[in-house]
Amino acid sequence: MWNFPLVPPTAAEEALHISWLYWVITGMAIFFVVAVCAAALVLVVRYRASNENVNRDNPPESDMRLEMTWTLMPLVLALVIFFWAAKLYADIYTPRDDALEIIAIGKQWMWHVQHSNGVRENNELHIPVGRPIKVTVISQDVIHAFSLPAFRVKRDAVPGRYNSMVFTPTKTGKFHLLCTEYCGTKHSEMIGSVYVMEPDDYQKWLESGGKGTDSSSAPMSLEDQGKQIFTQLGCNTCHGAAGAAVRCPPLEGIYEKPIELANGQKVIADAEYMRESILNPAAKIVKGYDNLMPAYQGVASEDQIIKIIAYIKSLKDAKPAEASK
Amino acid sequence: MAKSHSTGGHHDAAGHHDGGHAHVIPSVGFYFWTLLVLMVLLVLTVWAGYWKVSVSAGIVIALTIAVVKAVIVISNFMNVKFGTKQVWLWAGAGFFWLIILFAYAFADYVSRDHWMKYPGWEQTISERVTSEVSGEAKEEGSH
Amino acid sequence: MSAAENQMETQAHHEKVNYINVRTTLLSWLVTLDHKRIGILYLLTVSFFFLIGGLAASLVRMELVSPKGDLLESDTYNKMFTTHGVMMIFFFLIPSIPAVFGNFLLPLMIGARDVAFPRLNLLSWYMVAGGGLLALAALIMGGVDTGWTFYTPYSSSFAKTQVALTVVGIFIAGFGSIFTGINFLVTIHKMRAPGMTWFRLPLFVWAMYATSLIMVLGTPVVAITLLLVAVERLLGLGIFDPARGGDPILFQHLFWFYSHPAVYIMILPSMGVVSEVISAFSKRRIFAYHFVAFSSLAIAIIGFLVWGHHMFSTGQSMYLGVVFSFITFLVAVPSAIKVFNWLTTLYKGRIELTAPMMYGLGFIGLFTIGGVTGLHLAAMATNVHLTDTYFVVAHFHYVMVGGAIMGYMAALHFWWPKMTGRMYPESWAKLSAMIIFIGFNVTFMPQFILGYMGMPRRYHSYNEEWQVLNVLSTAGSSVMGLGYILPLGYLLWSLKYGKIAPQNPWNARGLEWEIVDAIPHPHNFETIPIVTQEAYDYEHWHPNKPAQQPVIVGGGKS
Amino acid sequence: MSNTTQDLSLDPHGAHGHGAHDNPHLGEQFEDIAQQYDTYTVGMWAFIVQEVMFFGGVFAAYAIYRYKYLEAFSYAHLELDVFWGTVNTFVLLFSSFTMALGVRAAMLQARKAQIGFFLATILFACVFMGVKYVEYSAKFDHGLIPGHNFTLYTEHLNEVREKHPHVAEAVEKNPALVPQMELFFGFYFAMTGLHGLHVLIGIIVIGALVIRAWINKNKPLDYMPVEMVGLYWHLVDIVWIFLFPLLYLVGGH
Repeated sequence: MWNFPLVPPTAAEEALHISWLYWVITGMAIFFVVAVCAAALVLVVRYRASNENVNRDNPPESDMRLEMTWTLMPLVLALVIFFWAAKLYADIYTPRDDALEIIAIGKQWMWHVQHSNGVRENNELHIPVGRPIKVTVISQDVIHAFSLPAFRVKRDAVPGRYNSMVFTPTKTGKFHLLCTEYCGTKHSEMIGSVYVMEPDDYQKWLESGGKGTDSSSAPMSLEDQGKQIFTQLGCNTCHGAAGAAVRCPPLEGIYEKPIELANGQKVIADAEYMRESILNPAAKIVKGYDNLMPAYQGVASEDQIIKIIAYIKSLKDAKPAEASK
Repeated sequence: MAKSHSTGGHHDAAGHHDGGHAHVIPSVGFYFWTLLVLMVLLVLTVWAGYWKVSVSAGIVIALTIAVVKAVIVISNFMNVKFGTKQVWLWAGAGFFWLIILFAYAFADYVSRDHWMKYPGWEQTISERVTSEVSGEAKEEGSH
Repeated sequence: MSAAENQMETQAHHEKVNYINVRTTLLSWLVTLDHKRIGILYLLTVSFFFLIGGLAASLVRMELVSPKGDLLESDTYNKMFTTHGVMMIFFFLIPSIPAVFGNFLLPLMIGARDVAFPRLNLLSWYMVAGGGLLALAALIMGGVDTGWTFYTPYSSSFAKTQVALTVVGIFIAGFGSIFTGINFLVTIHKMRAPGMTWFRLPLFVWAMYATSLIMVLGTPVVAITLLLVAVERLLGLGIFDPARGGDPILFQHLFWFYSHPAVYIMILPSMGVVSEVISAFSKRRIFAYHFVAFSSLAIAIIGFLVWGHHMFSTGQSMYLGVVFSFITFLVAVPSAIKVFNWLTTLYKGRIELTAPMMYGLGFIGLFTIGGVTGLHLAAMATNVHLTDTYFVVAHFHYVMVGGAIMGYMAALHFWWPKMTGRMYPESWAKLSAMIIFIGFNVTFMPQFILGYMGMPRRYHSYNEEWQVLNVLSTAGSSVMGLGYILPLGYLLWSLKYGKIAPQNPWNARGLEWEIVDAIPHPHNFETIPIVTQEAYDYEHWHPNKPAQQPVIVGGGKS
Repeated sequence: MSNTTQDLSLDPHGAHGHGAHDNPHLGEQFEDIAQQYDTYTVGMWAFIVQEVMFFGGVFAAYAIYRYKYLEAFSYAHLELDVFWGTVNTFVLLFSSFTMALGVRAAMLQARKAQIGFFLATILFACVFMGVKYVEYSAKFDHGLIPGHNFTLYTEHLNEVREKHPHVAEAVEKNPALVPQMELFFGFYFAMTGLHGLHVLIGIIVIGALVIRAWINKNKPLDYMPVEMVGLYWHLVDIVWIFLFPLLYLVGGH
């Protein structure tokens, strides 16, 4: 009964930073609350109407120096906290390349997690300790939020767009995975667990195809599955065939590289761009090409899109096909 | 004594009215000329709609003419021209507040995606794009 | 004049015409144009909605006693917290102080016979009451389960409950609130008595001015937004539906453009009340009047520029997020100024710890906690961890219940004698103030801890390790509930059995206390007073020489 | 042009009859007619601020989608008829003119002229609504009703091809434009519908003023309600001044 926690586990580098920030603000908060309450108490007792033995002469009407003090003091403190917190936020929610990529799809009412080697799991997330993890979230229906209190990170899973966060687990163990954006009837059952494992264990777990998850056999890697879907949906008839580059831009090596569009605009060919270009290819046509590709809106699921993008990403380091020359 | 009897003297400047209550009644001609100017602007609006300009330029032109028309209606038809300072203030307040809503909401949509693509807030977006694109060009050139 | 004579005279006043006894039929109340009667109508209405919202809250807390969702079905639970939120926010907190006390007091405080537009005022009441009844009808016809925030696309495309009806109810009540705001703004601008300059206005009036600004500038935006949600449900518009090319985040922008400032609609009037109460029971001019007055305006205006801090985890633009976070920190400054100035007002005062004063001091304590925990949420990095958890729930309850409702209770006890002509039993009132204060802290302090541990809000079932704190919270809420039932009892009791209230029971300053009538005359003032000084003239106050002779003539003699 | 300045106070005892409410037009809560006038004017302007924010919310949403779906919106607006839009703008501007003259007549207590101008205003407003009816039913026939019957760009694409071949071509290449164009028409109906509702309310209120003037033909009347309704009517005009180019014109032809 009396053995219950009052703080969440601190299981990531980011969690440590945020905890520091949290407790500093909390310290300030407690200081102000105690100061205000104590001052009120002392003043109420001392200047109670029945106490005639107290000097009430010349009560001040206002005092500019005092006002400036308690205007500027909170302002300066607030600014310090602001910069600290904003910097920390930028570090965690800016995508980076060196992290292990994991994709989570939210749907009413479960989390569907996809590892880069193709292992899938539902309402569970297995990750190795000591390595930056980038979780990208998206939703299939309503807005959910992917919350990992032990790591102090959270991101809304918004339908139609990717959001991501980066954290580096420092402790092994089992932690909560929660949905924090209200999403309907079984909102409170949209929960799961995060298992942080030693890198070796994680490797074994991956190779076993995620024991204890819904996939029984050793899975194909995400890129391989992507390649399969690439064929299934007929993408390869244009993008894969020899001389394809005449009709469509080469996919090799374009991932996260800047490209120029037909209208002269320059964009980075990142996951968000790829997703849009699969669902609605005409939106951003690469310079020098015609709008020939059919739209896959309603054809490709979020799950399939993720795999196709993984496949295209695997072509990242390949040299652009020489066919165009 | 804090307050005293009101004996019905002239009100001081506290709250009741900003000066006199004599009202300007504009002449029929004034309204007529206003209408004429609005009609000319209407023709201009429609004509401008057929100019061969980019969509954004078209929006700027159309909105500029619309703002001029609105200001004329507000000042002449709605008699703000002859109104008290407070009426001026109210007439401006709504539009000013609307600009806040527009500015913030738009700022999100214009800058939202850039963040995801260009990490690092010390570098401006355009710098980043040009450096990466030109870097790419150089690489290709060296091949 | 001796105190006894004074008393006799006050009793005589009770037989005079006042706004209550001038007409007594039910119809005379339903078609009244008297701002004081409309204030009373609002008092009854919001009390009713408070009761509904409170019942829903107690069901929610009961469910959370055990980690498994065993008391209510999950859908029922979702409908209950939605009912709680919708009723409390749109039909209790937003109309509470502005519509009840603003209506009753504003014209009295500035020396006017009524608000600028009495018919519009009555219409506002019908709109708020009617809108509330529509929302209630939606509850009876199956309920709503979207949460009071109505986030799209859940509310627009997925929820199968009575969203449209509720939203229309809120829309109608919203226009009631807009009309109240317009009425107050114009009343303050144009109806002040001669000599009642801007810097002689009571601070409550300043607070009402700031509140009304928000009502007029913000409410229309949420009205149109909710209307679009209803239209989307009924006609399939698609503006907020990602499946049809819409953007669900746009809804959040438009929604919070109003709904963040709406928090200040709730808290600013309470701050105004506390300024009045602290000054009256310290028998001191409020310290640094100008700073307190302008901080209200500053909060109202800056409060419009911070709505994005509700959206740090949605993937809104990082640049914009930084700006929103920065401005959010700026709001802390005027709030801090107010708290420090109230404290300094106590210094060298002559403090009487009456029931309204206890509520007022309670407000300062609880609002301070609510305010400083706002820093955790203004800071971007901690915000993301805490958002949508019980930390946020605790934070806004400290502001809205600890702040706004404590202020409301302070106002109710402070002006009760003026409204009803009766005194309530003081010791019972003090007891209930204490019970509410303790019960409140026991309810919501554990929720800060739960939130930091990550317990999400709107959870029907939860992890077992969070049970102890949840049980504590539920226990606290039943204590708090008792604290709210007590006033219902003794205030009703006082209507019949309470001591007849003297004309100025607190020896307070301000026009509303200085009219000769204990209960105001239907027209407030026979002749409009000429004001020569501000409302906090306690300089010549002496304990044995109660209130200077009332000088503002009303009720029949001049 | 010569503007006349005139004391319009209807208070027979001059401006400052305190407590003496012998002016039948003076509200009980006011001290004198000047205060009442100022109060009503400021109140009406505060209401206009409210209206600006109300329309502003949907304008902001429209602006954002115009930015997001630049291409689709530029195609979709071609289905709106600039001719009828221009006619309606003309009609509304003219009705604002007759409204202003009506208010002027009311101030001068020229009852017949006031009734005439107001009837003209109502007539123009009805013409506006009639044109809107024509436009709406055309949209309905063409399958441009979002959510229910949005088939122009799918089933009846050939109709589009006749008038705007480049649009048909673009839609064929990129069917994803269709839901975006649907969104445009969603905004079109939401915005013009909301505006039309305001016109309708205007007609009713102006009608009430005509009846009021008719009944009290020979009595001096308080012109304040007239002036307030005038302000409202001009606001309705201003909203249309923005709606017309943003919906009908911007995006090229």
